[in-house]
Amino acid sequence: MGFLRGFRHGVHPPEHKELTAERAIRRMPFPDELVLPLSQHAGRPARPIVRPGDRVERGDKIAEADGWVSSPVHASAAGTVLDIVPQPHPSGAWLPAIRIQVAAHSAQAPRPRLIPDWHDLDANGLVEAVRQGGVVGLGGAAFPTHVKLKPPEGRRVESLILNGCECEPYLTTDHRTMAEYPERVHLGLRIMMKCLGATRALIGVENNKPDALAALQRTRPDDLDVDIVGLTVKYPQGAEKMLIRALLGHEVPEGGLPLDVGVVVQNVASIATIAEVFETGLPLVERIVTVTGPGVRKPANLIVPVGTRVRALLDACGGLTDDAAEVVLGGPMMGNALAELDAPVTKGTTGVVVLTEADVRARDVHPCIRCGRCLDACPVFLNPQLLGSLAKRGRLEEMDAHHLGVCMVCGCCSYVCPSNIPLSQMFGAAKRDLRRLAARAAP
Amino acid sequence: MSDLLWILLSAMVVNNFTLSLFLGLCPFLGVSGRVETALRMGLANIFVLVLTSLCAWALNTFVLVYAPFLRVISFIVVIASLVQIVEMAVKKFSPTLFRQLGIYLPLITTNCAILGLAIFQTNRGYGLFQGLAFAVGAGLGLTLALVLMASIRETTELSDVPDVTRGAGLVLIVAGTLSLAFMGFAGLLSGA
Amino acid sequence: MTAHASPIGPGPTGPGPTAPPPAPPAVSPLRLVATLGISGALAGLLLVSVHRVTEPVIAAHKQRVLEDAVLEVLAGPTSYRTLYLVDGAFTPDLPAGADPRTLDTVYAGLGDDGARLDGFAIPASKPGFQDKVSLLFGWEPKDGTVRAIRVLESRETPGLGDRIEKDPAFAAGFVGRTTPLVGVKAGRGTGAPSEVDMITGATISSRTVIDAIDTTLARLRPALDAYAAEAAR
Amino acid sequence: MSTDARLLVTAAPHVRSADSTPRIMWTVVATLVPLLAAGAWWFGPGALLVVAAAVVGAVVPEHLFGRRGALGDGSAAITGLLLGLTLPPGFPLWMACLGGAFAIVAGKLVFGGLGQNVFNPALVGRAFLQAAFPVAITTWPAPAADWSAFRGDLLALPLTSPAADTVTAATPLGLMKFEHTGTALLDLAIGRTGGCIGETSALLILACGVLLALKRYLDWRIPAAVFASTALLSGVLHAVDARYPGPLFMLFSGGLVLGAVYMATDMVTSPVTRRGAWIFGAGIGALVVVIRVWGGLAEGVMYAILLMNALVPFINRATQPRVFGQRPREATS
Amino acid sequence: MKETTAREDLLRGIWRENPVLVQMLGLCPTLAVTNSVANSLAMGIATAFVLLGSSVLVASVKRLVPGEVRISAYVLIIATFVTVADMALEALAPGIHKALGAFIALIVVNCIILGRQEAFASKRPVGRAALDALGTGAGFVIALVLMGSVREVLGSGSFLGHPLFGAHYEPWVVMILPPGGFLTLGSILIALSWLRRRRAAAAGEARS
Repeated sequence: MGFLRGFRHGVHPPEHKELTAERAIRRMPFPDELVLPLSQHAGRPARPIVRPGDRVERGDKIAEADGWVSSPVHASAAGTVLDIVPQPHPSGAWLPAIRIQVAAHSAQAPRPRLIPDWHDLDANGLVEAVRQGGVVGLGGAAFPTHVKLKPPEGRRVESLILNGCECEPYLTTDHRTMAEYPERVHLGLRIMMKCLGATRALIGVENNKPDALAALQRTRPDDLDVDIVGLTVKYPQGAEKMLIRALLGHEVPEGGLPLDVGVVVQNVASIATIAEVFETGLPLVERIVTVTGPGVRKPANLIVPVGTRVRALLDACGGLTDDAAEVVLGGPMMGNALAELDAPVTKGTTGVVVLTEADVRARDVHPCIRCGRCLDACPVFLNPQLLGSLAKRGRLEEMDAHHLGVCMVCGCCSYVCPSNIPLSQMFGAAKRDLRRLAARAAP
Repeated sequence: MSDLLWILLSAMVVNNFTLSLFLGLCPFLGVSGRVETALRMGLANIFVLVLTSLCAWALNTFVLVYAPFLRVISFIVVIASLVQIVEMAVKKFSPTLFRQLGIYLPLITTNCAILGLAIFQTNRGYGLFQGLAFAVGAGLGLTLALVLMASIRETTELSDVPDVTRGAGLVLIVAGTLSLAFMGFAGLLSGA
Repeated sequence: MTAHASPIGPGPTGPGPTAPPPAPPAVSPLRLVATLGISGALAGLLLVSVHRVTEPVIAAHKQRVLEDAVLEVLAGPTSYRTLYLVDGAFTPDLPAGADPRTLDTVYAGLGDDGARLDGFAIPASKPGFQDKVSLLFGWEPKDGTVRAIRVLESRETPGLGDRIEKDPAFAAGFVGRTTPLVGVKAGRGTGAPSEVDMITGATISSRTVIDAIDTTLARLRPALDAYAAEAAR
Repeated sequence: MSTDARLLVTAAPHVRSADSTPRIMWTVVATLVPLLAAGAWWFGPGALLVVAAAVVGAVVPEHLFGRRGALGDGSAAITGLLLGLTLPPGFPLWMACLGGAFAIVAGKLVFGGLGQNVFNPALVGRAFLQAAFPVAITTWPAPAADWSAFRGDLLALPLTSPAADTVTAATPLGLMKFEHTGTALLDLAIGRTGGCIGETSALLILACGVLLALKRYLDWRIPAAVFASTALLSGVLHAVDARYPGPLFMLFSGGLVLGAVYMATDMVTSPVTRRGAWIFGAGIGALVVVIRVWGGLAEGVMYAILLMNALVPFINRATQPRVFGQRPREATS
Repeated sequence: MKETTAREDLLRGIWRENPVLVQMLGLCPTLAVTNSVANSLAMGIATAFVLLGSSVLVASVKRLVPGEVRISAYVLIIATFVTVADMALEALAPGIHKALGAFIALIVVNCIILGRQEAFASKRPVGRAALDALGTGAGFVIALVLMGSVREVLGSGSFLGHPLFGAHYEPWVVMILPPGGFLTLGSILIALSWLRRRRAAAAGEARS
């Protein structure tokens, strides 16, 4: 591979991917009950279009997108709608969700194509199909994919970047997807390039997944301009801005979008899902989830119906060990700790990482000793040391002036801090407060 | 030449006006909360110090030889009028500069560094150029002390300073430490 | 100090309100000038009177201090004459209009007869460790030896450098030494007549005194020698 | 697991690097042990007593007035040790103890303890002692006949002067400055010279420093910048006028190595930015040369570091990193 | 203006509103000349003299001075008294005059004096102005002597020149150097702040 591309700063947490990296993806049995939150994506929650008692088939739309930046929700198994009430949500809150009693012994039979064949569609038709398929970014943020596929008038997309970094420790969903379904990745790429009119695509894969790289290379179509690039192993390589910097050398301007440098970034899992949606004609009703960590008995990469409760998922993996202490949805760097195992897997759930007491033992917080490690770690070159002391005194405006807006809350600063100061947590809170202030100030 | 250099360095670091002679303490302890402010305050001081040095030299040479007992009175009167004139002149010719320095000029009138400069210059019998070197050195020394203190205070504002020491107590201890550190310059240019 | 209360203080000063007293409406400029003029005149009057009373005392004191120092370093003579360096030669007469402070000044010791030259007392100064060190030294023109020294002003380190002023042993080390002087570490000298023992740990201060004497002599020596030769004739 | 009550809910990130502040501090303490041993080897066991006195002086007020459990982070111990290592071997114990106490109280506690201070506490203590007891701290007792004998007037009663008749031996810098005599480079490198307890064995200090730098417990840029600027400046001066000491002598004499490796790199009082670290180190080197060459003191490392400490807030301000995606035009603001 | 009793006018400046320790005014002489008790005392008395003289004079002539030139007139009056003090001290105690040096002349810009004229003497009867000046002057002397005592005792091992600890005492030279001034005043202020807090805490406990 020669010289490896990468970005500056960042951290190297222990990867722990060996737990599941070699385990092939298998399908999980349908659970008895599904919990489908109306808000599984960035943007406005979906509007339910079913009532308690309604019979639904697998793939039926049960909630309609509410506006452009929103996404519909589909039933991920045949069954009966129980109710639409607040349920535990991965975010920690209780949010309205459609509960479905899965029909016992149902064949979950394949149904007539719900999504049209992609060959017959033009760019607009493709975008609409993706929208109807309820496809959102599967890398974690769950941003509705169709929005990304339709750049504003006059903006040209030169390069499509495929994010196959999966820089979070433990997680291997993207890895397995690329290794097992490389053709799907390339098909998704083709569809997406057609949507965007992009002439070039790059796939960035961290170098710790040689089998994924090899599989992608092997199946690369000759008629597409696709670069498959091995990258240094570093967190947070998978952040859009970092990936663009690593692959193209461009910096996305402060406060700007990848589009500002002519780039759209899409997650590997999302692109494979797009391909799958068009292949099967079924909307997004299931996704691949890595269940891993020292606190789970049988780590696995599973195809999971969206809406499966985490408890059921964990049971499918042999349950928790006795010293399990914390269940994290997503990767350990940016994921959310679950308060209740009844929360469901949503479209944005990349993995379930169960950590043990030894991993999460509370550590003493010491005063900041200005060691500067957070500055060396911050991938967007902020001064977390200064921001942290400003945050401690609630000086929000000054934090804003020191570019808090650029912070991605990636957790690098907290990770390296020898005094265990919860820097990224403080920044996340400050960003929320600033947004609230700005919203209040706006007319 | 080496004499002038010594006078300048002496007033600036060896016997720093603020840290060793305690002149100009008010802005040092009070106004110096922001680095930009401190810098402008220092520049305004250098300007007035140089003018004062010129005036003091003129007074000493042409007037006070005959009436030494009027020294303090004439100095203070001259300094007060000088600041007034400078203020008016700056306001007229450079409104930009006035906006930046203007508010500091009245503060300078009663800054003991200015009168101190005139009196020290007289006591030491400095001539015109020696006086100018002295004034520039003193002004640079003041500016240095102000800026250092301001930047340190910007930092301590973000520190967990105990209530008991917060404020004047801490500032004085910092000043004492700075003064200790400046002792390192003792004997500068004297050993050669 | 400024009249503006420093912001670090605990609060506004004094018990009184800060508003100025109600100004009388429209005071004529004439009255302003007159007020200031009159008070200025009164102040001047007061100062002149006090000056007249204190001036002789102060002058006498200064004179006494100088005389003490001069006679001490001359080590012998009981009277002296002030000489000014004018156009490269020492003269007792101050040229008209000249400021004595700007001229090099030395004091010539006068022998018992009140006329014979008996050594010089020469002021010297040099930047020391903290600030300028000023001193007076007595000098014998015949053989170029130091008669005695006295440090008049110094701000050297207490307990260390200030021993140049406070330690009689240091000053004693100069007596009878041949100029130009050479500073040596205490006890490490070779016994040469120009060696002066420096104070351990205060090398800079000691050397300042020695250098002040050497450089002053180097500058004034021709004129001093000429004056001495003149006086001997 | 039947109930979720056992579930922990913490904020991301859920994994943390293994390093902790106490671990950093105690590692630094551990690397100081060889220096102590070297000090005892060259100057006799009395040297250890001096260091111990400084440590006691530093630790007691930290315990009394500091945060709860502040002793556990090891920083007070470091302050005491470093102060002790910069004192002359025969320094009266009561003075060392007073210096340690002043270092912690005025150098650290008044600012609010660990991480809040502006000046390196050990050097604040050292500067105080230098100003308070200028004679005692520049008295370098000559080696005693017996290795184990105490040098100088170690045991002078509190508040009293050390005996005046101590036989003294000069330091290489003193010899150079005041008598223009050099010292063999080998002696300087291994520490067979007069000087403070911990600063004479340059090679040993460097070895410890490399160890710490490899563990990333100190920022190698700072000592590198100190050495580079000292060598460069003194090299130029030496080339212009050979009376000025050469760069190697400058580097290995006095407290430069100890100061550059252990004092200047104090994380709390050095810049947080990389560019700042270079500037900071270069400034120290320049000031050291200025003070040693043109100043009245033989040694200037302590003052150079303290002066640059005072500039650190300013340096940090001036070297804020350019934020990702920030246009260069805005970077100046 | 809130009416105050004569007693209050006299006592206020001594401790409760001490010009140096509470109001943080006149720091330049407080730090510069307090390296011995004798110097502190002389400086304090000279300042108090100027303060008293100016206050009495300002209070007497306040009706004659128009507001526009009020400050200039005060400064003139103060400068006159300072010059008188300067000359008197030089004639009476040349040693101390030499030690205080330029700082005698700098009494002119001591903001305590101008401050009292502005805040008090220019509005009150002569008697009250005198009391206020006496109190404030005494407060200034107390602060200076406090500083001078700490610095002389530690820095020279003596009080008013009398050795306290015998010949073997090792003086803390730093205390009579400039850093010692800052450190001493800083320590005194911290100690006072600590005392105030403790008293406030005690009072709070007593109430509850």
